[in-house]
Order: sequence, then C-alpha cells, then structure tokens
Amino acid sequence: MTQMNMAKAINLALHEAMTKDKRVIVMGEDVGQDEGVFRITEGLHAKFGDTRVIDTPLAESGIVGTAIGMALYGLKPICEIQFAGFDYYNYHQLESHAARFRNRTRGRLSVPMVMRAPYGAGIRAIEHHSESREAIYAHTPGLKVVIPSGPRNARALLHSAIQDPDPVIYYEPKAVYRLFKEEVPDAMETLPIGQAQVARKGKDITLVSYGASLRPTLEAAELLEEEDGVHAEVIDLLTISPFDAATIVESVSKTGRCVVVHEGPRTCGIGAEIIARINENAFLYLEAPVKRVTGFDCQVPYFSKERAYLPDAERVLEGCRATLSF
Amino acid sequence: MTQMNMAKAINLALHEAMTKDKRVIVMGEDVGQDEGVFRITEGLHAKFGDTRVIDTPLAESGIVGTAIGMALYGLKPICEIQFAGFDYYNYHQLESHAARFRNRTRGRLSVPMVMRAPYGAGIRAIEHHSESREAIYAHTPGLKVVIPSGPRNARALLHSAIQDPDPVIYYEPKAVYRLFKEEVPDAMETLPIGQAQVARKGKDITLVSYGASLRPTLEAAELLEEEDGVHAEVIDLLTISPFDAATIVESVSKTGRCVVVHEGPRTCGIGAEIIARINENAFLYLEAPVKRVTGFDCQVPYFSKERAYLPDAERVLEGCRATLSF
Amino acid sequence: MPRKPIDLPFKLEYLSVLDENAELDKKLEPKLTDDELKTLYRYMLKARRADERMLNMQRQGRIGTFPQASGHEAISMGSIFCLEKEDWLVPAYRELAGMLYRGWPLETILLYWNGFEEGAKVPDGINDLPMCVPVASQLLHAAGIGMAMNIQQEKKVVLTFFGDGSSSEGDCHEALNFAAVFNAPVVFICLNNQYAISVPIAKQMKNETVAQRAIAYGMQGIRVDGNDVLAVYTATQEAIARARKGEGPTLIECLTYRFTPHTTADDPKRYRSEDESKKWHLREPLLRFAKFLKNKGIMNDEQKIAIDAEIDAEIKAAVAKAEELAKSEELMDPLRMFDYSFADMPPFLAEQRQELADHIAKHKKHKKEAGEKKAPSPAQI
Amino acid sequence: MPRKPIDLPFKLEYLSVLDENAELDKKLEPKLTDDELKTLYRYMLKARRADERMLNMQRQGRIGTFPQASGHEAISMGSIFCLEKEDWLVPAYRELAGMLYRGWPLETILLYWNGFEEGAKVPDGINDLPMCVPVASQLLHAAGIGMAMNIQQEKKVVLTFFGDGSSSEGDCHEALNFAAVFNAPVVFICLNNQYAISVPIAKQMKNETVAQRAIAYGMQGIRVDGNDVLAVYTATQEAIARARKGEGPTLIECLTYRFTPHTTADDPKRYRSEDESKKWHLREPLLRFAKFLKNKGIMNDEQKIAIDAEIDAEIKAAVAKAEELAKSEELMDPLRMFDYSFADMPPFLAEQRQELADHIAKHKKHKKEAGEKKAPSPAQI
Ligand SMILES: Cc1ncc(C[n+]2csc(CCOP(=O)(O)OP(=O)(O)O)c2C)c(N)n1
Ligand SMILES: Cc1ncc(C[n+]2csc(CCOP(=O)(O)OP(=O)(O)O)c2C)c(N)n1
Ligand SMILES: [Mg+2]
Ligand SMILES: [Mg+2]
Repeated sequence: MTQMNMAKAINLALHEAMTKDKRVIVMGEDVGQDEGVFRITEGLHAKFGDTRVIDTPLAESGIVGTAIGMALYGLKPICEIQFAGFDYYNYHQLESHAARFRNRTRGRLSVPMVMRAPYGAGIRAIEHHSESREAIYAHTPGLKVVIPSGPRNARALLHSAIQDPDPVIYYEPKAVYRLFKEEVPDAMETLPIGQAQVARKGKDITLVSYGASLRPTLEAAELLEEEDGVHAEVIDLLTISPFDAATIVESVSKTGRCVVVHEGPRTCGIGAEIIARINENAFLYLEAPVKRVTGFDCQVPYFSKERAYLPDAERVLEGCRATLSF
Repeated sequence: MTQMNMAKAINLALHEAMTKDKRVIVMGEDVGQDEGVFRITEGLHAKFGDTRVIDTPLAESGIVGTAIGMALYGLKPICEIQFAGFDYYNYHQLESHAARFRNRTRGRLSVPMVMRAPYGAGIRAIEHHSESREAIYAHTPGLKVVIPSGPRNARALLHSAIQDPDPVIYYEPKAVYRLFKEEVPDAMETLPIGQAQVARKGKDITLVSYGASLRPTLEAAELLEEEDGVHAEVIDLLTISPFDAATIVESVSKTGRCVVVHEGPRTCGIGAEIIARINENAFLYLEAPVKRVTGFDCQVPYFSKERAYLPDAERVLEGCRATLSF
Repeated sequence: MPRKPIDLPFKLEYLSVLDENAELDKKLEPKLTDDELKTLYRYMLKARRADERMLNMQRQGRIGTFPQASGHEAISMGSIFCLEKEDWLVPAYRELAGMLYRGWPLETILLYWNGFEEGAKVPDGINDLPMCVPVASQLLHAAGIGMAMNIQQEKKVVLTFFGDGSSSEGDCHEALNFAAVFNAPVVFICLNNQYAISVPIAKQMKNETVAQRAIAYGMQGIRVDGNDVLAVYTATQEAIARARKGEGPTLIECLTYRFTPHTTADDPKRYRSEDESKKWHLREPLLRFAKFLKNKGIMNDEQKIAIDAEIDAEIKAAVAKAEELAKSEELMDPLRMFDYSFADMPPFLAEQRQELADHIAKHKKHKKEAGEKKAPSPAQI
Repeated sequence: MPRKPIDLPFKLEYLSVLDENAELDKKLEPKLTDDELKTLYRYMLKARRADERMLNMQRQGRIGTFPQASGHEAISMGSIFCLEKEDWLVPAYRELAGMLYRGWPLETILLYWNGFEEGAKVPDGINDLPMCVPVASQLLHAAGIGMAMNIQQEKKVVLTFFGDGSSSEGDCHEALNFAAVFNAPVVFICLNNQYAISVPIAKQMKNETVAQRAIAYGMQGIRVDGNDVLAVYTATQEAIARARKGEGPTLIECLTYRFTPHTTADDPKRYRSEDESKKWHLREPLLRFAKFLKNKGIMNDEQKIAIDAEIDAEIKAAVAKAEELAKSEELMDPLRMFDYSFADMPPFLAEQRQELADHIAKHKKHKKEAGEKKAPSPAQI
C-alpha cells in the first residue's frame, strides 16, 4: 500500500501497463520529454523511449486517427488529448471509425485503444479547458466511457480500459489530480467496466454522481446526516457508458428518492439518462421527482465565475432537501 | 397555395431568403452547378451566381469555419453539410466558436448562420449516411436545433432559422424530402423557434416526436383510435433545442401517459431529456413510465436492415399499449 | 544575406511509360514477366466487367448506389500489384481492380453495395481495411499502421488511396504530416480524376498539381499518368522500395478522369461537357494496355476472348453467390445489428436486442426486408 | 515525354533587413517616417513591459496562467502596423504588441487573463476578433472574413496568426486552401518560435520551412527574420499590397525563438538546453531595434528613458483599472454567465438562471469569488 494522489495513480497504471504489455504505446502532445502538461506521463519517456512514448505533432485527429491504425495493426495505443475541450477535433475519428470497426467488419477487426483526456472545471484555466461533455460519448454507439473519482479506482479502471478489447474514453477529472491522496495497493488491480460502486450506504435518498462531482456529493451526504438526520446512499458511477443502471435502480427502489449530480450541461446529459432509466425501471418506487444538480446549459464561464457554475455541496444539499420535502 | 414536397419547400425558402436579403449566402459541397446531391439548392446558382452560391472544397471544417468568419463579418451564411454523418468533421468549429462568440464577447460579436444537413435513415444509403445525432447539438450550449417534419413547416422554420441572430442547426429528415406534398402558402411565413405544434389532439396519451418519426407516430395514433378507441395527442417538437417543454408538460398533465418517438440512439437522446422534464414538471400527473420508442444504441445497420432499426408505427403502437396498460 | 533564395531539395516529375497510343518508352519499361503483365490485364478487365454488371444490378434495384470504378483500373491495379501479402492496403472506394487482385471475393463487394456489413468483413488472411466512406479519414489509419510497422520493426509497407477532392480535408494534411514526421512506410496514392462529385479540381485547389503538396511535408512526390498501368506500377515500385529501406512515405498523384458519373445517383451532364469526357475516353487505360499486350505478342485475340469468357463466368458465379448469401438466415437476421458493438454485449444493449426480438416475433416481420428489391435511391457517397 | 520535370512557378526567399547587430541593409530599408519607427518601438516596448508585469501578477495570483509574448514583439507589431483601421485582425495569443497598437486597452487584456469574458469583448470601433485558444481554428475565420470581403467587393485585408505547432492542425490546411481557392485577401503569419510547448519543430514537421507549405496551395510564401521588425513589416506590406490588388493570400513565416516558457505554467528546462536559449537571446528583437533607432539618431538615451517612464505609468494605470473593473458589481455577478448565450434567453435557461439566483440569494455567496486571489494553476493553453 502506498499513499498517492490521482495523478500519480494514473501514472503508475501507465508504467505498469507498459511494463506488462509491449504492445502498449503512449502518444500525444507533450507526453514525452515534457511528461505531459499535467505530468501524467512522468518517467515513461525515460523508461520506454521514443518508440513507445510518442510526442506527436499538434493535431488531435492525427493522434486519434493514427492510434486507430495502430490498434488495427495490433498495438494498444493510449492517446492523451491534452484537454477534453480539444477532443472535438478528433470526434469524427472516434465516431466514424474507433466505434465502428468491430461492427463494420463483423468482429474481424477491432480497435482496442484508450483515449485519455483531463476534463472539467475548477482549476482556474482559460476558455475551452473546463468542459465536461462525457454525454456526447455516452450517446455515441460503440464507445465506452470511464471516469474515475479517486486515486485507487483511477488506477484500477485505467488497467481495465487498457485491457478492454474495445475503444474506451477515459476522462480524468483534472480538479482531482492532486486534490487528495489515498492508499493504493501494491498489486495491480482492475475494476469491471460497467459497474458502479456504492460510495456511502444509506436508506433515505440516493445520490448518483461521478468524477469531480463525487466529493461535493459525499460532503452533502455528510451534512445531510449531521443537520437533518437523513441517510443518503451515494453511488459513484465510475463507468458512464454503459452505466450500471441496476445498482441505481436497486438503490432508488429502496430510497424512493434520487438526486443526480454532475458538472456537465444538463440538457441531454447523463442525469437525463439516469432519470429515464429510473422512470423505466423503478417508476412505482419513486416518491419525488429525480432532481438534477448539474452544470448549466450555458458555456462554462471564464474562471472568475467557474465556482458558481459547478455543483457544490450546498447546491447538492439543497437539491436533496427539495427532493425530501416533495 | 401550392402543393409541394419538402425538398421543394426548403428550396423555395432559400430562393425567398436570398432574394430578400443580399447578405444571405449559400455554401457547401456541390451546392452550385450541381444544385446539391439532393437538389435542395436547385436554381440558386443560376439565379444568384458564383459569389452567393459557393461550391466549396471538400472540407467540412473549412465550410463551417469560413461561414463563421463570414457571419462575424456581417453576412448570413447558410452552409450545407452534404450528410449529417460528416458534420462531426466540423463539430469543433460549431462547439468552440459558432456557439460561443456572443457569450465570449459579451454580445459584441455574433454568428448568425445556419448549418443545414440531411439526417436520418430510410433511403437505403451506405454507412455514415443514416445517423440521427441531433442530441449532440442539443447538449451543446449556444446552439439551436430545428427539425421540420413537413413541407410547410420546413419552409417556415428555415426562414426563422435564417432570421435568427444566433447559429441554428437545421436538420432535414431526408427520408421525408420527397415523401409527400402539402399545401404551402404563397406568402412567406415563419414559425417561432422553440415552439412545438400539436399535430393531433387527444386526451388519453401524449406522443412526442419530430422529423421523419412524426409520420409513423401519427399513423400509430390513428391505429390506436381505430383499434383501441384510444385518443392520442401527438406533439411535433419542431425545435429540438431549446424545445417546448411547456406544451409537453401541459399535454402530459392532461393525459398522464407519454411515449417519445425518435430515430436517434436512445441513451442521452432527446427522449431522455423529455422524460427528465416531465419528471421535473409533471411528476404527479404521470400514471405510467414515459416510454421511449427510439433508435437503438448500436450503429444504424447497413441498409439491408435499416427498417428494423427505425421506429415504425407498429413499434410506436406497442409502446402506447404498454404505457396504457401499465 | 537579405533577400536570399531558399533552395528546396525537391524536384517534381511527371511519369508516363505507355503513351495514349500504347507506344512504349523502352528506357522506362518495368521488368515484368508475361504472366505478370497478363495478371495486370486480367484484374483490370475483371473490375471493368464487374463494374458494368453492378451498374445493371443497381438499375434493377438489386444493389444500392455505388461509385463506379471504370477507367480507374490502372491506378489501383498498377499500385496494389506491388504489394506483398504481408503489406497492408487501406483503400478509399474506387480500388475494385486492386481489391479483387488482393483477394477480396467479388461477392463480398456485392454484399457491401447491397447493404450488408458482411461486405466490409475483411477476408481472412488479407491485411486490408475495408472501403472507407468518410473521405480522407482512412489516410490517418494508413499512417498509423505505418507507424506501428516502424514501432514493431517490421519491414512492411502500407498503400492507401484518396481522391483529388479528399485532399482538401484536414485529415489528409494530418496524415501526410504524421507519415513524414514519423518516417512511416506509407505510399499515398491520389486518384486525381479531376472532380469531386461536381466540383472540378480548379475549384478544389489553386495549386496545379497534387504532387507538389509533397513538398509541404518534406516528402517525395511524383505525378504519373493514371491511365497508364506501367507508369503507376513503376512509381509505386520505387516508392515501396524507398519505404522498405526506411526512407519514408511518398505521395503519388495519378492523373486520370472519371468518365462515369460519380455514383449511380449522379448526373455529370449537370456540371461538365460531353466533349471533355470524350477527349478522355481516348485515353482509357484498358484498351491502351490491351493494345500494348497485343503489340508485344503476349495476348492475341483468341486469348483475349478466352479471358473475357472466364471473367464473365466468374462474375456470374459471384453474383449468384452474393444473392444467395443475402437470403441466408444469418445475413437476413436484423438482430445481428447488436452483436458486434462490443466484444461483450453490455446489459442495456442485450435488453434492446430483446426488445427488438420480441417485437419481430410478435409481428413476424423485417425478416424479408434484406432480400427485397428497391428503387434506386438518390443517395451519394 | 516520359520522366519530365514539373516546373513550379514559385521561388521561396528569406528576408532580413536589420541583422543581429542592427546593421541595416540599405537597399531593403522600408520607407518609414521617424514617428512611425518610434511607434513601432513604443508598442513593442509596451508589450514587453506589460508581459513582465503580468508575469509578476501571475506569480502573485492576481491573474491566471498566460502565454508570454516577450521576444515575439517584432512579429505582431511589424505586421499589424501595416493594417488600416477597416482591415481585420484575427489573432492567436502572442500578439500583445500589435493588439495594443490596434487599440485593445491593456486592462482588457488583463481581464482576459484574469478569467473575465469582458477581456474578450472586442473594443468598439475595432475590427478584430479576440484571442483564440483552440489553435488553428481561427485561421478559418480569417479565411471566411476574407471571402466575405470579396463577396462584398470591399478592398480590405485580414491578418491572422498561428504558431509552428498549429500548422499541423487540419484547420490550418483547410484555411490556407480555402483562402487560395477563393483568392481571399488574407495574410497568414506563422509565428515560428520552433516549439509547440515542448515539441521542437523537427518533431512537428519534416519540411525545413513552414514557408514551403505555401507551394502546396499555389500561394506566395516567404520566410523572414521574425526578430527583425523591419523585415516583418516589409514582407507584410508586400503581401497586403498584393491582397488589396486582388492577388490573393500570402503565407509569411517569421522565424523566431520563444525564450520564455510556453506559459507561466511551463518549465522549458524539461525539454531544451539553456545554451540554445542563450544563443537566441542575442537575437532579441527589441534591443536590436533600439540600437538601430539610436544609430539612426531617432532616439537618444534620454528619449528612451522618457518612453520607458511613460509606458510604466500607462501599465500601472491599466493594472489599477483592470483590478477595479474586476471588483465591479457587473463583472462579479455570476448570473451574467447566462446572459449572452443567445440574443433572447429561452425559457429553460431563464429557469436555470433563476435557480442559481435563488441559490446565491440564499447563501449570499459566490459574489466574492471573482475578486479572490488564487495560487497559480498548472493549466496550459
Ligand atoms: C467527409 C466526407 N464528406 C463528404 C462526403 C460525400 N462525398 C463522397 S465522395 C465525395 C467526393 C469525393 O471526391 P474525390 O476525393 O475527388 O474522390 P472521387 O469520388 O472523385 O474518386 C463526397 C463529397 C464523404 N463521403 N465524406
Ligand atoms: C486544438 C488545440 N490543441 C491543443 C491545445 C493546447 N495547446 C495550447 S498552445 C499549444 C502549443 C502551440 O504551439 P505553437 O502553435 O507553436 O504556438 P506557440 O505557443 O509556440 O506560439 C498547445 C498544444 C490548444 N490550445 N488547441
Ligand atoms: Mg475525384
Ligand atoms: Mg511555437
């Protein structure tokens, strides 16, 4: 067991995966000698060299498109897109090819690759560096989307993503990179993609969240218990697509109330889909409308106001109270 | 009044808009001398010439990116993306710029442009020519999304889109282009963006749809009345973003039951958002879960099986019956 | 020091070996055996006949819209013929001749244009990607495959294709640049037929040749007569030899003309003159090459007729096979749309699959859809 | 006819007017009045001082991460100085000197880097776009503006900027190609500082110059000494003159070196040697130009000190103004995040605005956030 932060845990997983499997390649802008603008690829270039840790030209479609070619050839590329706000440049390659080769060729070819990108607001960055648009990938058939919430699950999920035979979008909540440390076991571990975790047990209301929003959600759950004596169950989705509806439905069937928390825009976001699934599978158990505490449907404001945009514990708490008093 | 199909009606709107406003420019691949692969730009090049009807190089980001420049300069570009399946190539320009200039510059600059694209399945086209991914645009702050369902509203909505001071995605259900004719008034008309229409009045169940899915939805409503004596109200969204939640909520508050029909993928689709809004605003009126009859979360199959993918009257009918008997 | 010229270490050339009258430039004649020459001819002819047959089938509603390859046979065949089995081919969609040579059964191609994913299922033992619809996007896959070959230290090459119009896409730029920077063993073949659907090359680019784009990437580039299979062959051989020696990518522009419509849905009369087309008909690649083979004494009229007959029989058999396959339980089953989304089907997709299965069982429908004939649609690719 | 060379109607040149020792090539001296020369100097200096001041402010947490422009003043100033008021500027993010000259108040720039949209609000009366973060995407806007000028038959020009790294983006290719095809009056300035964050130009492209990319588009191209304001000025004047005459776009590569970090969050020691940097420090643009002005008798030491003092006062005032604005009710109000999404606010957004308004009213919070100081963040642009 070692205490480490999420940045270090992701870095550890990369080291482990590259050591274990020669086919694993890391590529992206500044991932080599510079070790990534967030230093997530620290030590890789020194250890594995130019051939397997590739500084690419500044071209996101180029990065993802050539990674697709490498994956088709039998390698396992992990590409870093420097910020999620620039992965729109390569979305067509993911949508049109990474997500389709298996289906297109009836299983003859596949694209086992990972696209990593730091996403989300909260670090006082400039425009285009704070978006949280995982719902676009969740809406895209053929892609899996994983978002860790802490060091330990970040490392385990990255291993699962790398081992997955299909393309996985691995979004890293950059506000969490160095936010806290956690025990990470010495032995390599994985976590099944598609499985949520109950981060806190409770019986009165279900809170669903993921990524950077998990912490304010957990804080709100604490406050709720302290101040209102209400026991909130908190579910950490971990996989956004395909997400673990069963765990949510089971919890909501017990609590009858639910609040979904995420920082991405509300309309057609993950919250909407969770509501739809609860509606479809736990309709008769619901005692109040499912509440969405989310980012708003405007642009993430420039950083002087980003905290007002982000769901925080107080907004979650209010959402819970509104749901409880419905 | 003239009888015309949707292709003709859109063409008419383009002629009218270009005649009325010199700043209106049409651009895209093959829109000039060839008059568009679906002939939607028929007669424009002959009438308005090279300067205002522009055959561009084959580059979608180029088309949308230069259109943004033109709009910033004061023109009103209407760009055609040959098929919606290729607008992922230009999504970053829409997301990062068209949708943002007004906000970014606190209203000093704006991007009054329209991106037209034929979308959806049902015409036996090859891969990438059958997608229906309007939800991506609905999820993107700063964009409006309009989808007509018939000749008359197609023309009126295109005028509204062109006159709109902000960027509008105008998705054309290509399966409807030449499917039927309708009376279109001689005088130019508009329809307010953001307003749905009740396409059929009813009291027992609310069906919400748009675009090419509207017709099977209406058919199902007829069958429901004939076979089950149930009166379905059918709402034609027309604007997908920002959509008219009020009209849906009002109807569902009356009927207590709802089925949403669209051909786009289900997860995080428009149906999910509609369910979320009903959950938020008509929770106590709901007597059954809202049902989604939609495209599936796999790739649209190659055309030998596309009809099985598409929601048809029978699937809608079944969805209604499941909802009614809940 | 002030205004000093910058020397570019490049010269661009135009290469042609057989002229329009099938006169050979002896100095440039590639070393090919009679059998090899006949093989070149055979696949070019087979592609031509298949294309013609498919046009009929399309008119009869037996397959969907497709892009004709007639007139472009010298390009795909002259280049793809240079590949070894372990090399990779990343096609666009007009490389029928070369794909047939590579081992793609014609029935597979027919399934593709008749709306079956099975038509994109790469045959076992072949290192190719299937045809690609979003133009230029495949060039990045080719660059990536080439990069992977370097990473794995395997001395293979990749051959990839794109059109003059496709050269305008950002992905084309990124692919050429990545290939150059990483010294990837990729040969980029630009099939310059001077039109992108209706858009003539003069509206597509201001530069006079596509080949000069190579200079922008510090890459070798050449323009060849794309209707001359020997010129295409020669340029490709040279490029592949360089690539195998670790000297990186090459851009080969093959100048040709699309004397068919863009696809079966297109009407070229809308945007170009018959005269222009006629002029190019004279430069048609197959007749020219046949004449050369005859002049050279490799193929007499009898042999020519025999090849024709063989090919007709092969095509007939392929059509029958494709139409039989299309009616098979397996290919007609709509539920299979779910089966290849992921290696393992996630629960939510399994539920959707069941939903459709129940619906079909209830209505006993959709089963027949796959086999139905339909009127041609107005869709382009 | 076979292997015949293709002649390219292009010659590439390298241009330098003032050498490293401020020696002038008399033949090439541009016609500029003393006042104009002093103006060039003044804005270059102001940008330098502002940059230095901003670095301090960033270290103190008074603004966020920003990309330094020191050392690149000759490029933006030499080129932007050539614009008329009604021309358009489409910047990237290192054009501080030219933007100040164009009329962007320094306090606006400061607001931008302190996280206020008001910093991107183009000042009234100026035909510019604000700085652009997603690299190369702005080049298409420039091309589109140029196309619009042609459509409207207005004889204006657009000047736009991008980096060596940004040249790898597909959008850069599409923009150069559109501008060439539509003969748009656009001057593309590549600020080649030889690094894209940590990636040296040798890993970015295999071609030796960015200028040769012009050949790929049938466009005029030139490489100039980017630390020589007179060379940049001369090349831009020529390009603008051609553009105004309807002769289309030009690509100007300005060779320079980023002797600062990429942004305040970057550490160049990780990827390049001090020696390399030092060598380039000797070619620094401002000292060279000051020496030239002194040699020419246009600016003596006293005058130089006076300008320095004026500029310091201007910067002090701008900082005060920016910090005052940042504390204003208007700029601090988070509810304004909703107000410019659309010309008219749709109901669902109005509801969300109300939701936030209620929340803030209840908790009396967020109001202060805007003014708070923060530790520097590790974000790059
Ligand atoms: C990204 C993308 N945009 C648009 C299309 C529609 N389309 C198909 S082929 C074609 C023209 C291609 O021209 P060119 O590259 O010259 O190839 P050719 O068909 O002439 O061989 C177009 C616009 C497409 N398939 N992909
Ligand atoms: C599309 C996009 N991808 C990545 C980034 C992150 N990024 C910001 S600046 C930069 C390097 C730019 O290098 P260059 O074009 O040479 O300009 P310079 O900063 O050297 O002036 C990168 C990778 C971005 N802003 N936009
Ligand atoms: Mg072509
Ligand atoms: Mg640079």
